Formats: sequence, structure tokens, C-alpha cells
Amino acid sequence: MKKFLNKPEDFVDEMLEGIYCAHPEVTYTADDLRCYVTANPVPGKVGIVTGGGSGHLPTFLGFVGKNMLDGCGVGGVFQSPSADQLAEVTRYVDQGAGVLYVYGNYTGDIMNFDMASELVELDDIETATVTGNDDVASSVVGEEHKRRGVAGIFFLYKAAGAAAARMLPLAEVARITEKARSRTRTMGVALSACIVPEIGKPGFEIGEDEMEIGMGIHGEPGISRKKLAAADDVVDEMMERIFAETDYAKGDEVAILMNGLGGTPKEELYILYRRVAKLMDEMGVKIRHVWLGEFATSMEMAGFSISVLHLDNELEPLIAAKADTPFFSYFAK
Amino acid sequence: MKKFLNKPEDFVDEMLEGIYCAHPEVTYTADDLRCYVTANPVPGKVGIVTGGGSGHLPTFLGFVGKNMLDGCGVGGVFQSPSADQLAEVTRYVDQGAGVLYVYGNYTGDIMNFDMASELVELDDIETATVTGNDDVASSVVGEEHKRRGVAGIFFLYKAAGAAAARMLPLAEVARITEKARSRTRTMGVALSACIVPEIGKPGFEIGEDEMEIGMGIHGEPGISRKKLAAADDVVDEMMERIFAETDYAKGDEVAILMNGLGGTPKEELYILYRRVAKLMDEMGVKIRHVWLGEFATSMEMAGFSISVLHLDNELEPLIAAKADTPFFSYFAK
Amino acid sequence: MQSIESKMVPGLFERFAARFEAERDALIALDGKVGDSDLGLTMSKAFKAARDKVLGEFADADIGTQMKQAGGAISKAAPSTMGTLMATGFLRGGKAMAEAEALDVAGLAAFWRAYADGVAQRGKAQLGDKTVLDVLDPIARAYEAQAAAGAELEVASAVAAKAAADALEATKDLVAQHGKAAAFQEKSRGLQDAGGTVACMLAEELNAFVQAAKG
Amino acid sequence: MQSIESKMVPGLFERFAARFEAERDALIALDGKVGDSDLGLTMSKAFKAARDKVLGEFADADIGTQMKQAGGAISKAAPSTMGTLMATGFLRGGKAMAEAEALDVAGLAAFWRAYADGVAQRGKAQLGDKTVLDVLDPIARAYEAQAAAGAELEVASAVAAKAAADALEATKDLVAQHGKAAAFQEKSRGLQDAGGTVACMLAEELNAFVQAAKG
Ligand SMILES: Nc1ncnc2c1ncn2[C@@H]1O[C@H](COP(=O)(O)OP(=O)(O)O)[C@@H](O)[C@H]1O
Ligand SMILES: Nc1ncnc2c1ncn2[C@@H]1O[C@H](COP(=O)(O)OP(=O)(O)O)[C@@H](O)[C@H]1O
Ligand SMILES: [Mg+2]
Ligand SMILES: [Mg+2]
Ligand SMILES: [Mg+2]
Ligand SMILES: [Mg+2]
Repeated sequence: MKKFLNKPEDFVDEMLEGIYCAHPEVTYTADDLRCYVTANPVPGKVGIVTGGGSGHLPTFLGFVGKNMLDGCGVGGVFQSPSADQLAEVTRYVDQGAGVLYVYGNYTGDIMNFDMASELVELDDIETATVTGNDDVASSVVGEEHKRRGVAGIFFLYKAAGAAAARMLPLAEVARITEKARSRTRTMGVALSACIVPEIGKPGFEIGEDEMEIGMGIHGEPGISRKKLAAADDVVDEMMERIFAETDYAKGDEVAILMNGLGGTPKEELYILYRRVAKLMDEMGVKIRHVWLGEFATSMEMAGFSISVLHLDNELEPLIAAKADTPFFSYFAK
Repeated sequence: MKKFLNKPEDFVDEMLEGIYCAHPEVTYTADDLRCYVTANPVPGKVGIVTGGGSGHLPTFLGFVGKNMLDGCGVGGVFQSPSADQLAEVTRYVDQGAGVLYVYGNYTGDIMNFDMASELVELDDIETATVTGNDDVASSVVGEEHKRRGVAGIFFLYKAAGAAAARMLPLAEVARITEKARSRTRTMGVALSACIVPEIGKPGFEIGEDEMEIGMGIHGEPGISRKKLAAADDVVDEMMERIFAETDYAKGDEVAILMNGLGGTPKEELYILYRRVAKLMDEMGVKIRHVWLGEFATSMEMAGFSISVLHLDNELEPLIAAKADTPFFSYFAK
Repeated sequence: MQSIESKMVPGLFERFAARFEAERDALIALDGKVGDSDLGLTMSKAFKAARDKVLGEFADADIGTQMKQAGGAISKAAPSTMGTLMATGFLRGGKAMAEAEALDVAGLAAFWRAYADGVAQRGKAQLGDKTVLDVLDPIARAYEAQAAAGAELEVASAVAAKAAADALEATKDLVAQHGKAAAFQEKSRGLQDAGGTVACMLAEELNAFVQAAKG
Repeated sequence: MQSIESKMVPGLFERFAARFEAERDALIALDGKVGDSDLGLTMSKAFKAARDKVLGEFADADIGTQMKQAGGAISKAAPSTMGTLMATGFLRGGKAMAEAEALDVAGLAAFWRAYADGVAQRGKAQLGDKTVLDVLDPIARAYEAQAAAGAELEVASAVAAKAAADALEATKDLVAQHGKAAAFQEKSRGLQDAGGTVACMLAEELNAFVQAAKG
């Protein structure tokens, strides 16, 4: 295991210490480093809370900031934060307008968020929940509720954050976020495994010339393992899956997230994006927004994912709104 | 070689095609994809041009944009752009106020920029040059002119871009950039090699438990190769080198760039930064600005660098100015 | 021995902690087959935290409190799927014990029933979904049957441990419907469920503890 | 044979291109020792581009133009350190030939002198700095001495090739002062200079071309 580390068991907390040193606009509550919150809550605004395992920076905590999220429960590597931690974050973040939970569809997270919402009910804090399940590879059409959430949750954060910034009520923010959820699809492919510091060895084996299409961000297996193909062919195969479940009319607009899993350089992401743009162009679909970089990683895993949000008139301006967090800054154009 | 590629020889041009698809705020001149320029030149402003080999995204072209650079000659992987290309970029970028060349201190680049400046002299374009040489490991004190430029060039871009945006004349922009150069120091460490697509194998070998302190961003050897130590110890050794050549008084301010070389996850960068902040604090030096992420990479190489700019009253507001490029957005706080 | 008394409970948790420490790498490997490899880590952390809690401030508390405190400690120390489910189990089991000072066979039947039902409710899993529930429910049923038959504690816990092992074996024939393993669908057939393995170890350690206490 | 005529120059560049194509991996490995491994790539690209230029539109041009065009092609195709230096060399060498129709020994002396001086000026290197200049300068000096002595072309080019090989061998004793290799300082001692190796190959191919043309 070749990592810059002190003790593996301090990985998450030392990472958090570094983040708090670097970014005074975020802080923690309940005397617990893992209860990560904005330093500048906005009175009367619906709070947006996320949470999940560590090892995916900038996901999840990286999107706490202006016009996006207000708080994040931080778990161990690939592990859910506890219900207590999520409840503490919720209490801090609530500004009288209730709190929306937006997180990925994983059993551990669901149970802990559910428990947290029961806990804060005792404090009369209203919550609503939207769980991201954008990963097309993780279950078939008709079983979407079983799909896991991956990088596409970025779009849910963006829409939720912008909606809340407009001071809309909880039910509206939840409705909009739910709409973004239902219109987001992601396909990923991995070339290598990553190592959980406390485990010290890779989570799976993959051959020197193999790729795993549809692999999850903790190394969950995908749809097929095959020989690494040319970049264009990889994109074609992935986009075919996404196109298969979405009805695009000519002139429709999308937002795209080209996400590196950690070990894949930006140079390659642009080579891949070139092909995505070509396919969209052939369909007559306009790419209205694109972000390219590392948004949801698996530490040093090589690979990437393509997320597509099918825009409509309500979502577009929310996606286009400016945002400023320690890990993501976007000037509205 | 596990990369998402079509033909290795198309790596750079397909990457550029992807970048132009994604970012309409940049374009190219002279019908040459590798002559990369802003789509929105500012009349009367000093133009800032950089250039260098590919494989370091977001360096170099990534900083072309508002309040930073105006153009970039794009070379093959780890190779200089040609003098002709640099001359074309210069001609496009010149808005009557002359052009500042800011690039890294490498023989190939120097020769091509020098040739370019001779070529555009024929068009009556005035140029000035500042070559970044921040890499402390690449030559001893007293031989600073031999030092190569690495990630710290980001601070030169930031200062030069903000100075030019204030519509200062060429000589002033050059003086300020030169000052930023003289006050910037970088130390890096690498854990793994990277593969140039057209070569297909790693540039050097490094043991499973080894690190190379001071390695260059093309794999040039550093000061020492040793067993990978604890993160805090690695930082201590690197910072000692930087502290050894700078006189800090209590209350002095610095800007810091924690730069991942490509394969090292942000989680680790924050663990490392935590230690940097502690050392600075012990010295009584205030970290006024910090950026953390991938700024100058070597494709998939694992490792990181620490760059420190010793601020003064003139440089600080320039470093603090807002900037917006396809690869780097910063809201002034 | 007719029942486990509250002052014996710390010893039981020492056993749990030691077992999951010893099985750390095996559970990492098992979870790694169709999951994310964390189970060995989370279970060793979970039961270390539970032990510390029960050995520490709650060594002299009643059994219900001890179990609930163990659950609370687990929920903080290891909030993964299995961590949260085991936390819920101990919390609900402890509640079912109320302020009991000792656990006899009937008490254990009530404990495991509440434990299994809590897990089912929290995880929204059905029997046959290839989860920890497919081992927990047989454990509860075994204690219930033994209690109805008026069995000795040593007999009942041996029967329950055997029922757990059989149930774990039977999970091999099931196809995973939940969690990360569900992605593997048919490929999960033939593998024993990782969470079920943990439940089986709990029943085994409880039995070993009872037999050792008798001897 | 007294001189190389302009119509023979395409054949000379075919040799250069073939040699650097063949040496691609060897030069990658050599540059990799104290540099960035690109030399094999850049030189094969550089001389392929030069050949295409000289074989194409400039097959019938005068020698000076052919050399300058080769230089221009190299500067576009491979603007690395060595690419740019070789481009400069051919540009300056070609200029020194003016509109000559043939290259005799005296012409070659002038060509290589202009070549070496151009490289020295562009790279700002001194003799002894362990660069390509430490092989180019001996090549120029060999042709100058042979021209002064009135030697035949075959003899002169053989002597120059030998001088290049010796000079290359001698670079092993030097310590690199420029480019990426300079970072290695003392460690660069004992290794032959990568750029010098390229210069030596040029002299060798020129000689082999002359000998083959004679035969
Ligand atoms: N919804 C559920 N209900 C009950 N048990 C479940 C459920 N989902 C998963 N499990 C159990 O959890 C085990 C995996 O636990 P764990 O490794 O903690 O999961 P994860 O790493 O995905 O959080 C499975 O083997 C299964 O027994
Ligand atoms: N300033 C210089 N002047 C002359 N030759 C130089 C100079 N710097 C480097 N060289 C030569 O260039 C060779 C390396 O060429 P190349 O691989 O193209 O360099 P890089 O990859 O650093 O651009 C060295 O072996 C040396 O002969
Ligand atoms: Mg990376
Ligand atoms: Mg090079
Ligand atoms: Mg698991
Ligand atoms: Mg080289």
C-alpha cells in the first residue's frame, strides 16, 4: 500500500483536520470532527444534509458551501456515519425551515439517516429524504429503487442547493431534488482497485488489460468485465446503456458530469468527453452544461463515470446557478 | 499501459478536441489545435502567454481564462511547443500592449520561446520573459538559474494575470511576475512513475516501498530515494528544505499550493496539509491563501508537491483576486 | 446453570470481542467476495466498543441496560449495514429484557426474537433474502422451541448454535436481494452470507460461554 | 566521388530517418537514464519529417534550401531540446551552403561548423558541458582538418565518423550541466550523452552514405 499516511486508523480524522485548517468556511458541531457543517448557516433556509463514507473526495462533504449543501455526516472509509452524528448535523443545520436529506442509496446510509430522522423528530425538526440511485449498472429497469447512488448525486446537490437558496419551502426543495434524481443516469468503468487504508490490500483483482464496466465506487462488480477497448468504444458502450433508458427529443438539453475515479488523469477524461459530445451531437441533444474532473472518487482507483441529467426548464437555471464551496466553485455564466 | 486512449499518437490532439468541446471560452488560432487562446481577448491589456509539454493538466493551458492567462502553446507529452506555434499564439494574444512569456525553466521551452520572441519582433510585438524555477530540489542555492519550474508557476500565473487585468504596462506586469517568481519555492515527492502514451512503459522504476524526494514532473530524479515514511515525516523533510532558503519573520504571510501529481487522492493531500499548517503555525507564519488539488500533474504519477509563495503587500491582493478559467475558478473572499 | 446473570455479561462480551478480533481477516475476505471487504473491520470495532462499554461503566447494570448500551456503542463505533443492524438488535433485545437481572432460556428466546424482529424492521428484509436475518430468525426460533420444551440453558444454547450453523449453510442456496451483494445476483448463489456468518458466530460464542460457565 | 549532389540528398535523409526509426527504443532507454525518455520518439519524428520534406517538394532544390527545409520540418515536428537544436543546426548549416549545388569536403566543413556554432548559440552550452556540442564540434573540426589537408570525401567522412565516436566515448567522463540530466550531477558521469549519441549517428550515417555511394 503506497499512500501518504500516518496511522491508517487516523486517516479520516486527520483528513478532516486538514480540511478544517484549509477551509474556515466549514466547521464541525457536537465536538465531533465527523459532524461537518457550514460555518455560515442561512436563517430561514431549508437545510440540505448529506452523508456517507469517506474515500470519495470531493464527495460527500466537498459540496457543503454557498448554494449547495449545509452539512454532512462523515463516515469511515466506505462506511456510513452514525445516526447520532447525522442527528447532530441535522440539529445544527436546521434553521426553522426543515432539512432535506440527500444521499446515496446504500443500506447502511439509509438505516442511519432513517434513525437520525426519528431522533430529530423528537426535537420537532421536519425532514424529507431523496436517495440518489443514478447508477444504471446496478440494477435493471423496473428495479430502479435497488440502484446505488454514484457521481450523479452531484446534480441532486446542485439542484437542491440552488432551490433552497431561493428560500423555497422543504416540500418544494424535495420535489425538485426528486425530479433531478429521476432524470439522472450514470455509467462507470474501472481499471483498477483501491486500497482501504485500514485493510491494506486491494478490494478486488483485475487483469493488466481488463476493464470492469459498471463497477461501483466501492469496487462492487459491474455488468461485464472485458479487455480494455479503445476510448471511443468504451464511451459508446456506456452511452448506449444511458440512451436505452431515456427518451431524448431533438433539441433536448442535458448537463454532463465526466467524473474521474481518482487515478485517471484529466487528459483521458477529455479524450473520452470528446466522444460523448459527438454522440450527443448526433442525437441532436444539446449539452448545456458540462463539468469534468474528480467529483466522486474511490481514492486512487483508475476509471471514470459519465453522468447525464436530462434538463427541463425548471432544473436548468438551478444547475446553472453559481455555487462556491471549498471543493467546487462555479461562476454562473 | 492502462489508459483510456484511441491511438497513442492522437493523445494530445484528441485531448484538445475534448477541451474545445467542453469550454467555449477558449479556442485556437492559426488553424492549429495546439495554438490555444482565450476566446475573449481584452483590448489594450498585456497578454500573458505560457506553453510547455502536455501531460500536466491543468498546467499549462488550464489557466487560460479570466484574470489569468491569454494563450498557451501546447506541446506533445512532456515536449515543448514549437517556436512557430508560440509565435502564432503571441500574435493572436497581443492587444497592442505587448506580451509576457511565463513558462518553466526547461531548455526546450527556453529555446522555442526565445525563437518565438525573435519571430514576433518582426511584427513589432514587444515581449518580456519570466521563467519559473521554483523547484528547490533541482539545484542548490546560488545556482537557482538552473532550477526547473514546477507547480509553483501557478502563483506566477495568478500574479501576472491579476496584474495584467489591472491594465498595468508590460514592464510592470513583468516586474511583479518576476517578484512572485523570486519568492516561490516548491518541493515535491513521487511514489510512482507515469507512462507517456507513445512510449508505453514507465519512465523509471521505483520500489514498492520507496519514495523519491525532489523528483521532477517528468520523472527527473530528486535529492534522495528512501523508504516511504509517515506522512508527517515526509512533510517535515520537505518543509525543512523550503524553510532553509527563506527568511520568515513572525507575522509574515504565505500562500500555499498543495498539489497532487495525479495518482494521489485528495484525502492524502489534506492529511499532508494538516502538517504543513502546523509547521507554519509553529513558525508564526500566517497561511493567507491555500489551494489544494491537482494543479501540475504528471498524468497518473502518485506523489505531491508543496509550493510556498512568500507574500508581501503588493503580491497579496493579486493572489487574492478572483479568477475564472475552465480549470480553475476562484471567488475573491 | 439456569441463567446468565448480569455480572457474567462482561465476560460474554469479552468473548464476542475476542472472536471478532480473531475473525477480522476472514470476514474481510468473505465480505470481499460480493461486498466491500469492510465487515471484518466493522465487526471487530463494533464488539470492541461494546465490550469496553459493558466492561466499563455498565459492568454492574441490569442485563437489559447492558444490552442496550452495547447496542448504542456499536451504533457509534461501526455504522455500516451490519453495524447498524447489530446495534438495532442489541437495543431491541435489551429493551425486551427490561430490567431483568438474569437471562434464562425464556429470556433468551425473548431477547433473540426482539433482536431478529428489530433487524427485520430496520433492514426491511424478508426471510430468504440472504441476509443476517436468515440466521437470526432460526436462532430465535430455536430458543423459543427450547423454552417451550423447558430445556436446560446448556441444551438450548447448543441447539441454537447448531440451528445457526445449519441456517448459515442454507444461505448458500439463496440469492442476495440487499446491499452490495445484490449486484451479484445469481453469482451470489453458492456463497454463504457474510452477515449471517456474524450471527452464527454470536450464537456459537454464546453457547461456548454457557458451556464454559457450566464446567 | 568528390561531393554529394543535391539530387542525392533525399537518399541521405532516407538513411537518417531509417536509422532513427531503428534506434527509437535504444534512444528512449538512453534518455531514460538521466532524462525523460523522449529522445527516441522525438528523433524518429524529427527525421521522418525532415525526410518527407526533402523527398517531397524540395527533392530538386539546392542543397542549402534542402538543409534549411529539413531544419524547418524538424522544428515543427519535434520541438524538444534536441529537436530544436537539430533544427537550428540544419537551418544554420543550410544557410552556410547558400545556393550550393554540391557538398564537397570544404562544404561539409563549413556546414558542420555553422551547425555546431548554431547549436552552441541556441543552447548556450560550453564545450565540456556534456551536450550534443561535445560531439558536433569534433565533427566540424575533423572536416575542417580534412579539408585543409585536401582529403577525399570518403576519407574525410570516415575520419569524421571516427572522431564523432571518440568524442561520444569521451562524453562519459563529463558531468552534465544542462537539461534534465544536469539534475543528476556526478551520477551522470560514466554515461554517454544522449544528445551526443544522436550527433554521432548523424556522422556515421553520412559516412555510410558516402561509402555506399562510392561503391
Ligand atoms: N437490508 C438488509 N437487511 C438485513 N441485512 C442486510 C441488509 N442488507 C445487507 N444485509 C446484511 O449485511 C451484510 C453485509 O454487511 P456490511 O458489510 O456491513 O454491509 P455494507 O458494507 O454494504 O454496509 C450482508 O451479508 C447481509 O447479511
Ligand atoms: N543547453 C543545451 N545545449 C546543447 N545541448 C543540450 C542542452 N541541453 C541539453 N542538451 C542536449 O540535449 C540532450 C537531451 O535532449 P532531449 O531529450 O531532447 O531533452 P529534453 O527531453 O530535456 O527536452 C542532452 O543529452 C544534451 O546532449
Ligand atoms: Mg487523481
Ligand atoms: Mg523532453
Ligand atoms: Mg461490507
Ligand atoms: Mg529527453
